[in-house]
Amino acid sequence: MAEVTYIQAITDALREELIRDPDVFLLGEDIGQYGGAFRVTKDFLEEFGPQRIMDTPLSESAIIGVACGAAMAGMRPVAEMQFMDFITTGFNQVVNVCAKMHYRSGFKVPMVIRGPSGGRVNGGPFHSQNPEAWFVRTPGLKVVAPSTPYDAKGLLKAAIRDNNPVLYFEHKYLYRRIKEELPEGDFIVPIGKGEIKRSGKDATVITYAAMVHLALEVADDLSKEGVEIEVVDLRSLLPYDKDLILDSVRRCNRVLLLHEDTLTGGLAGEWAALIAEHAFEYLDAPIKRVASVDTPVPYAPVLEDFFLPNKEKITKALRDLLEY
Amino acid sequence: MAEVTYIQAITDALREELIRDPDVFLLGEDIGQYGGAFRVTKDFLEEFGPQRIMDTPLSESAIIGVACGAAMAGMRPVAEMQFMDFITTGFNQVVNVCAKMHYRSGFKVPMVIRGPSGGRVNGGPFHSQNPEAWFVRTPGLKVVAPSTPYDAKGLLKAAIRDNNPVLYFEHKYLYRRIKEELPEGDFIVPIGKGEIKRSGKDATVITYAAMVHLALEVADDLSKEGVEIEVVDLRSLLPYDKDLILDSVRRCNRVLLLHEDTLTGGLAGEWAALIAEHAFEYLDAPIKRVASVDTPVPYAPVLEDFFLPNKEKITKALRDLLEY
Amino acid sequence: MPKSKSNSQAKSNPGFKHDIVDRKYEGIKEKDYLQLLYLMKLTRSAENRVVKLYRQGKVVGGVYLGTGMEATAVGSAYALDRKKDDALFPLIRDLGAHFAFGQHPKVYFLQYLNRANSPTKGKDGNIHLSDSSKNIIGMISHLSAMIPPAVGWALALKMRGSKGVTMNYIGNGGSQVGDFHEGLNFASVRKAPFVLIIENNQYAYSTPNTLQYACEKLSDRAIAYGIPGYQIDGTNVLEVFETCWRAVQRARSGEGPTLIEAVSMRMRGHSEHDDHKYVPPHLLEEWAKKDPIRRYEAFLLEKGLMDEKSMTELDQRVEKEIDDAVQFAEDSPLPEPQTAAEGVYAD
Amino acid sequence: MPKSKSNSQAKSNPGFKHDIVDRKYEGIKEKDYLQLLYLMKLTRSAENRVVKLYRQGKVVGGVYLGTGMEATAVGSAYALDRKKDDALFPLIRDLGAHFAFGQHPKVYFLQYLNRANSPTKGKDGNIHLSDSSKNIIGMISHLSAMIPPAVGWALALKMRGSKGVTMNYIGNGGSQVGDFHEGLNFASVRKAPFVLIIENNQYAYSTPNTLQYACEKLSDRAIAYGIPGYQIDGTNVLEVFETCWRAVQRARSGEGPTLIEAVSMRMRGHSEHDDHKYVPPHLLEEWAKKDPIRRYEAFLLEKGLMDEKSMTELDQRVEKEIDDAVQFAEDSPLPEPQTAAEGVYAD
Ligand SMILES: Cc1ncc(C[n+]2csc(CCOP(=O)(O)OP(=O)(O)O)c2C)c(N)n1
Ligand SMILES: Cc1ncc(C[n+]2csc(CCOP(=O)(O)OP(=O)(O)O)c2C)c(N)n1
Ligand SMILES: [Mg+2]
Ligand SMILES: [Mg+2]
Repeated sequence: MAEVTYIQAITDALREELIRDPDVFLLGEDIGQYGGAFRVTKDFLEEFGPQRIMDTPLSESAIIGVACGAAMAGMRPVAEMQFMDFITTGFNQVVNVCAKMHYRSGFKVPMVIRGPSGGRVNGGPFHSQNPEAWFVRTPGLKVVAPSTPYDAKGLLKAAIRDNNPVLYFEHKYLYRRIKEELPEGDFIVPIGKGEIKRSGKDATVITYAAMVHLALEVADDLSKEGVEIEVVDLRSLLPYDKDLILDSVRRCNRVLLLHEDTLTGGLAGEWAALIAEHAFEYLDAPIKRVASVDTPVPYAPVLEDFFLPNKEKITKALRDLLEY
Repeated sequence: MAEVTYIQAITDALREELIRDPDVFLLGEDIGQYGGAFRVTKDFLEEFGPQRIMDTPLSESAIIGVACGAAMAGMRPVAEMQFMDFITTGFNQVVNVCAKMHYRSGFKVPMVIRGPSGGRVNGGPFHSQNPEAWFVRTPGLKVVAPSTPYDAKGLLKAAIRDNNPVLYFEHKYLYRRIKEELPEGDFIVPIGKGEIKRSGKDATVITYAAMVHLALEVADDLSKEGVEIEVVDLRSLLPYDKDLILDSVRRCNRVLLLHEDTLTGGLAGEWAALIAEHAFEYLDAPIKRVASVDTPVPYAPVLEDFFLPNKEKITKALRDLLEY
Repeated sequence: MPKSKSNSQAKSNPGFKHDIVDRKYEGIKEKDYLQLLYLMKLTRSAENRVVKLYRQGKVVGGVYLGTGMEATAVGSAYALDRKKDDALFPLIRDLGAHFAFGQHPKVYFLQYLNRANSPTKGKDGNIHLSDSSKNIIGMISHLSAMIPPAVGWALALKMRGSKGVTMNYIGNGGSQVGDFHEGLNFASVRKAPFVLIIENNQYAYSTPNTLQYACEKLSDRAIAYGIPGYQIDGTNVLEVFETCWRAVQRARSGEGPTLIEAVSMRMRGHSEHDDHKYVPPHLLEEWAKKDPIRRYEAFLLEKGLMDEKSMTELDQRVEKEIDDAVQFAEDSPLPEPQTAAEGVYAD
Repeated sequence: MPKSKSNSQAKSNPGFKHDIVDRKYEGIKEKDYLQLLYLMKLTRSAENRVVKLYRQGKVVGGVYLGTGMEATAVGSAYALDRKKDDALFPLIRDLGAHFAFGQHPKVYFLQYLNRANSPTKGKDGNIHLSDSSKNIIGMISHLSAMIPPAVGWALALKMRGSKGVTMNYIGNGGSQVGDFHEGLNFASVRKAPFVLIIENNQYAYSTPNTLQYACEKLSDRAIAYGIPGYQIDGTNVLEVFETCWRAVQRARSGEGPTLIEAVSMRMRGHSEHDDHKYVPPHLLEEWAKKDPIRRYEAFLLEKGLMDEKSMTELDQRVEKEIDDAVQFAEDSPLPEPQTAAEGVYAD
C-alpha cells in the first residue's frame, strides 16, 4: 500500500466514481487534454473520452449552470473551477439557481463544484482566496473542505453521491505536501461529520483544511510543555458537526477558533455563536479567534506571511487561553 | 417640518447630493423615465438629465463595473439594483474588482450600490433576500443598513461622500411604513457608528434594519412587565460599532443577537464572537440568536411568517435570557 | 389604450384583419390549427382570471402577463414533443408554453394562490412554477440565469443518447445579461439540442430597446455563436410554430442550437401594479391590430376551419375549464406553516 | 519548437521574410517607425529577463509572457495619447502596451520582484500593475472583469467633457465570459469612447479555439452590439497601429466603441511552468515565421529606415535599459510586513 498525496486522493476519487457510475462526468477549463491546471485529471480524457471529460469554454457561470441543468436531468456532474477564486463569476448560478432549486421546484441537483482554494503559495489576491464562507451562509448548499488524503477521497465520493449541490474546497497548499496510506476499497467520509485529529483536554482548536496541520504542529510543541491541545477538524462546513464542537468544548473548557479565511464575518463567528449559546457554562475562558488579517490576500511573501495565521499567532492565542 | 418616510429620505438624500456635487450620478434599470421600480428617483430625469440619471441595459455586472470604472476616473456613481437580490449577478465586480481595487492599485473607488432588500412583502425567494452578509466578510467594502428615515438619509449621504465602495441596503418593508420628522439642513450619519435606539439595563438586543422595529415593539411590551430591554441598532455592518456592542453588553449582561437574514453563517455569528471574546466576564447568560429559518425565503404568506423572526420568537428568547 | 379584455369581448371578431398567409406550414397538421387557437385562448383567459383574483386580494406578490405574446409562447412550445424527451424552460410571459407543453390550468391557479398542492408547495411565487413530472423547469427571477441550466439539460439528453430538445426563453431586456452570452456560446460549441427564443416585446419593464442594445436585430447575435438566427413575427402563431418546429428538428438531428427572435408587444404593464404609461398610446393601438388571437381567429374563419358557432363553443369550453381550475385551486389547502422548513435539501 | 530567444539571437535577421506592405499607414509619422521597433524589443527583452529572474528563484508566483504578441500590445496602445486623457486597461500579455503608454521598465521589475516601491507595493502580483499617475489600470485575474470598469472610465471621460478614450484587451478565451457581453453592450448603447482588442493567440491556456467558440471570427461579435469589428494580423505592428488609431479617432469623435480582433500566436506556455506541449510543433514553426519583431526589422531594413549598425545600437540601448531597470529593482527594498494591513480602504 503506497502513500497517496492529497491531490492523488482527489484524482483517485474522481476516477473511481467515473468508473462506478456512468452518470458521473467532469467539466471545466483545461481538464481534458491538459489534465487540469494542477493535473488532477491527467490522462482522464484518454480513459473516459471527451463526453465525460468535457473541456469547456472559459465561462464559470455557464460551467456551473450547465452542471446544474445536467444534474436536474439525471447526471452527476463534477465541475472544476481552475481556481476556486473564479467561482465568483458564477456566483448567481451557485446561490440562486443551484442552492434554491430543490426547495422551490422539487428537482434534485446532484452536482459537485470543486477546485483549489487557499493561500501560502504566493498566488496573490485572486489565486489564494478562501471563498467557502460565502456559501456557508446559503441554505441549500453543502460545503466541505478536507485536510487529509483520506478525507479528501472520502468526502469527494460522498459529495458526488449526494443529491444536492456540494462545494468541495481543496486546499492547494496541501496538494503535494500531505501524504498518507489509504485503505483498499471504496470508502466515504460522511458529509456533516467532523473528526478529532488529536485528542486533548486543556483546550480545543476548532478548524479545518490547511489550518489543521498548523494546529497539530502547535499542539505537538505545546505537548512538550505538558499541555494537551485537542484539534477538531470540521471537514464539513455546511452542515457542520455541532455535536462534535460542543462535546470537545465541554471537555476542554477552553476554545480557539481558527481559520485561514479573513477574520471579520468569517466562519469562526458561526462556531462562536454555537458555543456561546450551547456550551456557555463549560467555558473557563473567553472564546478566541485566529484568522487572516482583514485584507485581500497580498502577493509578496513577506506580506502574505504577515497576513496568514501562523504557529506564533496560534501559540500565543492558546497560551492566553490557558493562562486565563 | 413634515414627516418624511424612509423611502422619501432616500430620495431626498440622492437629490441633495446630486445638487451638491456635480460628480455624483445615478445609474440603474428603469431609474430614468420610470423613476425606478419603487419610484425612488421619480422626476429625477427631468431635473438632472439623462447623463446623470442613466437608464442602463439589464446588466447588473456591467452596472457595477461601469460604476467602478467611473468612480476610479473621479466620478461618484450611485448604482441602483432594482432588487438587492440581483447583486449576485454582479458579485464578482463587487468582491473582486471594487473591493480589492484600492488595496492592490491605489485607485480610489468612491461608489455606492443601493437598493431594496429584505422580506415580509411576499416577494418570494428572489425578491426578499438579505444579501448583506455576503459582503460583510469581504475586506474593502463598507456595508450599511439603516432602520429609520434619519439614518437612511444620513447614511446615504455619508456613503456617497465616502471614498470606498459602500453597499447600502434599504429595507423595502420600511419604505412607506416608517416616518419621522427630519431636521433642516445637511447632516450625515457616520459609517461605522451604531446607535442605541432604546436604553435598557436587563438585556440588550443587537440588531439592524427592519428588525430594530420588531425589537422595539417587544421591548415596549416587556417594559410593561418592568423589564427594560436595550435595543442597539448597528446601522453599519462593516465596519461595525464594536465599542457600542461591548459597552451595551457590559451594562446589560444578557444579549440577544437578532437579524432577518437566515441563521447559519449569518452576521450574528460575528457579533457573538466579538462578545464571547471581549465581554466574556460580563455575560450572565448564554448568547442567544434569533434569525430566519435556514431556507430560501418562501413565497406564501403563511410560510414566510413561519420563516421570519417575529415578536413571539424574540420575546421567547428574551424571556429565556432573563430567566437564565 | 386597450384595457384588460374580458373573454366575452375577445370572443369573435368578424372583419378583423389577419394578414396571415394561407400556405402549407411545415410540421403543422390539420388538428393543430384549432388546438393552437384553443391554447392561446386558454392562456389569455387564465391570465385575465388571475388579474381578477389579484384585484380581489386573493393573489399576493406580483402578477405578470403575456397579453399580446400568446402566439409566441404557444407556437414555440407546441413545436416540442414531451414523448420525445423534450424539456421546457419557460419565462415570465410564457404561460401559453406551459399549456402547449401539456400543463393543466389548475396547476397555474394552485401556484398563483400558493396552495400546498401546487408544484412549488407555496415556496416560490407567481409564474415560477416547475413540474418535475412533465420536465417543465420554472424560472428563477434573475433573467437569463436559466439559459445555462437549459443548455446543461440539453447536453445531458445528448449524453444519454436521447433525441430530446430543450427550449428556453429570454426577453429583449434579459438578453443583455452575461449568462445569455455564456450559455449560448457553450451550447453552440457543444452543439447542444437547444432552442432559445428571444421574446422581443419592445420593452424591458419601462426601458425601450434603444436603451437596451444597439444592434439592428437581436437575432443577429446568432452570428456571435455561429448558429442560425431568425427574426419572426411573434404575433403570428403559425410562423412562430413553423420556425420553432424547424429549429427543434434541427436540434433533434444533432445540428445544434438555434436562436429565434419573436417580435411582439407587451400589451400590459410589466406587472399588474405598473401603469404602463411610458408606452406611447399609438404604439399600443398599432399593436392591438396584431392581436395574436383575434387575427388568428379571423384567419381560421376565412379558411373555413371555424365558424361563429364553433368559436362560441370554444370560448365556452375555455371559460368552463378556467372556472373549474379556479374552483379546484380555491378549494385546495394552503401549506402548513412548518413546511417552510422542509425540502431545502434532497434526500 | 523554438526556445526562449536570448536578445542576442533576436538581434538582426537579414533575409527574414516580412510580407509587410510598404504604404502610407494612417496616423503614423516617420519617427514612429523606429519607436515601434524599440518598444517591441524593450518588451521582449524585459520579459526574457523576468524569465531569467524567475529561474533564479527571484520571482515567486506565475510568470506570463506576450512573446509573439508584442506587435498587438505595442501597436494598439501606441495609438493612444496620454496627453489627451486616454486610459489604458492592459491584460496579461500586454507588457508592450504599458511601455507604449509611457511606463518605465523599472516599474515592471519592481512589480515582479514585489518591491515596496512598486505600484502595488507588493500587494498584487506579476503583470497586475496599475499606475494611477499614468492612468494605467492593472487587471484583476478574473478575465473580462475589467471590461465594464474600462467602459465606466470611458463614460466618465465623456461626462466630464474630455475627449479621452479607454482601451482594454481580452483573450480569445476570456471573450466567452459574461462581462465581455455586458460590458461591450453597455458601451455600444452609451457610445462610450472605448476600444476593445481581442488578442486571439489561438489558445486559452491549453484550450484551442474550437472548444472556446463556434463563430467564424470573434470580430463578428461586433455585429451583436451594432459596432464596427475588424479582424487583423496581430503580428504586423503597422496594421495593428493603424486599425487601433482609426478606432481611437472614431471613439474620440464621439462615434462609440470598436472591436478589434488581432490574430497572433502565444509562442510560449500559458505561464512559465506550462510545458506548452499541447500545441502542435508545426503550428509554432509556422508562426515563428511571423515573429512580429523579426519581420518588422526586415521591413525597416528593406525600407532603409535602419541598417545593421543602427539595429545593433538599438539592441544595446534596450539591453542597457533593461540592465539598469533590473538593477534598480533589485536594489529596492521589500515591503515591511505590517504594510500588508494597510490600504484596504481609502481615506
Ligand atoms: C438579472 C435581473 N435583473 C433585474 C431584474 C428585474 N426585472 C424583472 S423583469 C425586468 C424587465 C425584463 O424585460 P425583458 O427581459 O424584456 O422581459 P419582459 O418582461 O419584457 O418579458 C427587470 C429589469 C431581473 N428579474 N433580473
Ligand atoms: C474568469 C476566469 N476564469 C479562469 C481563469 C484562469 N485562466 C487564466 S488565463 C486562462 C486562459 C486565458 O486565455 P485567453 O483569454 O485566450 O488569454 P491568453 O492567456 O491566451 O492571452 C485561464 C483559463 C481566469 N483567469 N479567469
Ligand atoms: Mg421585454
Ligand atoms: Mg488566448
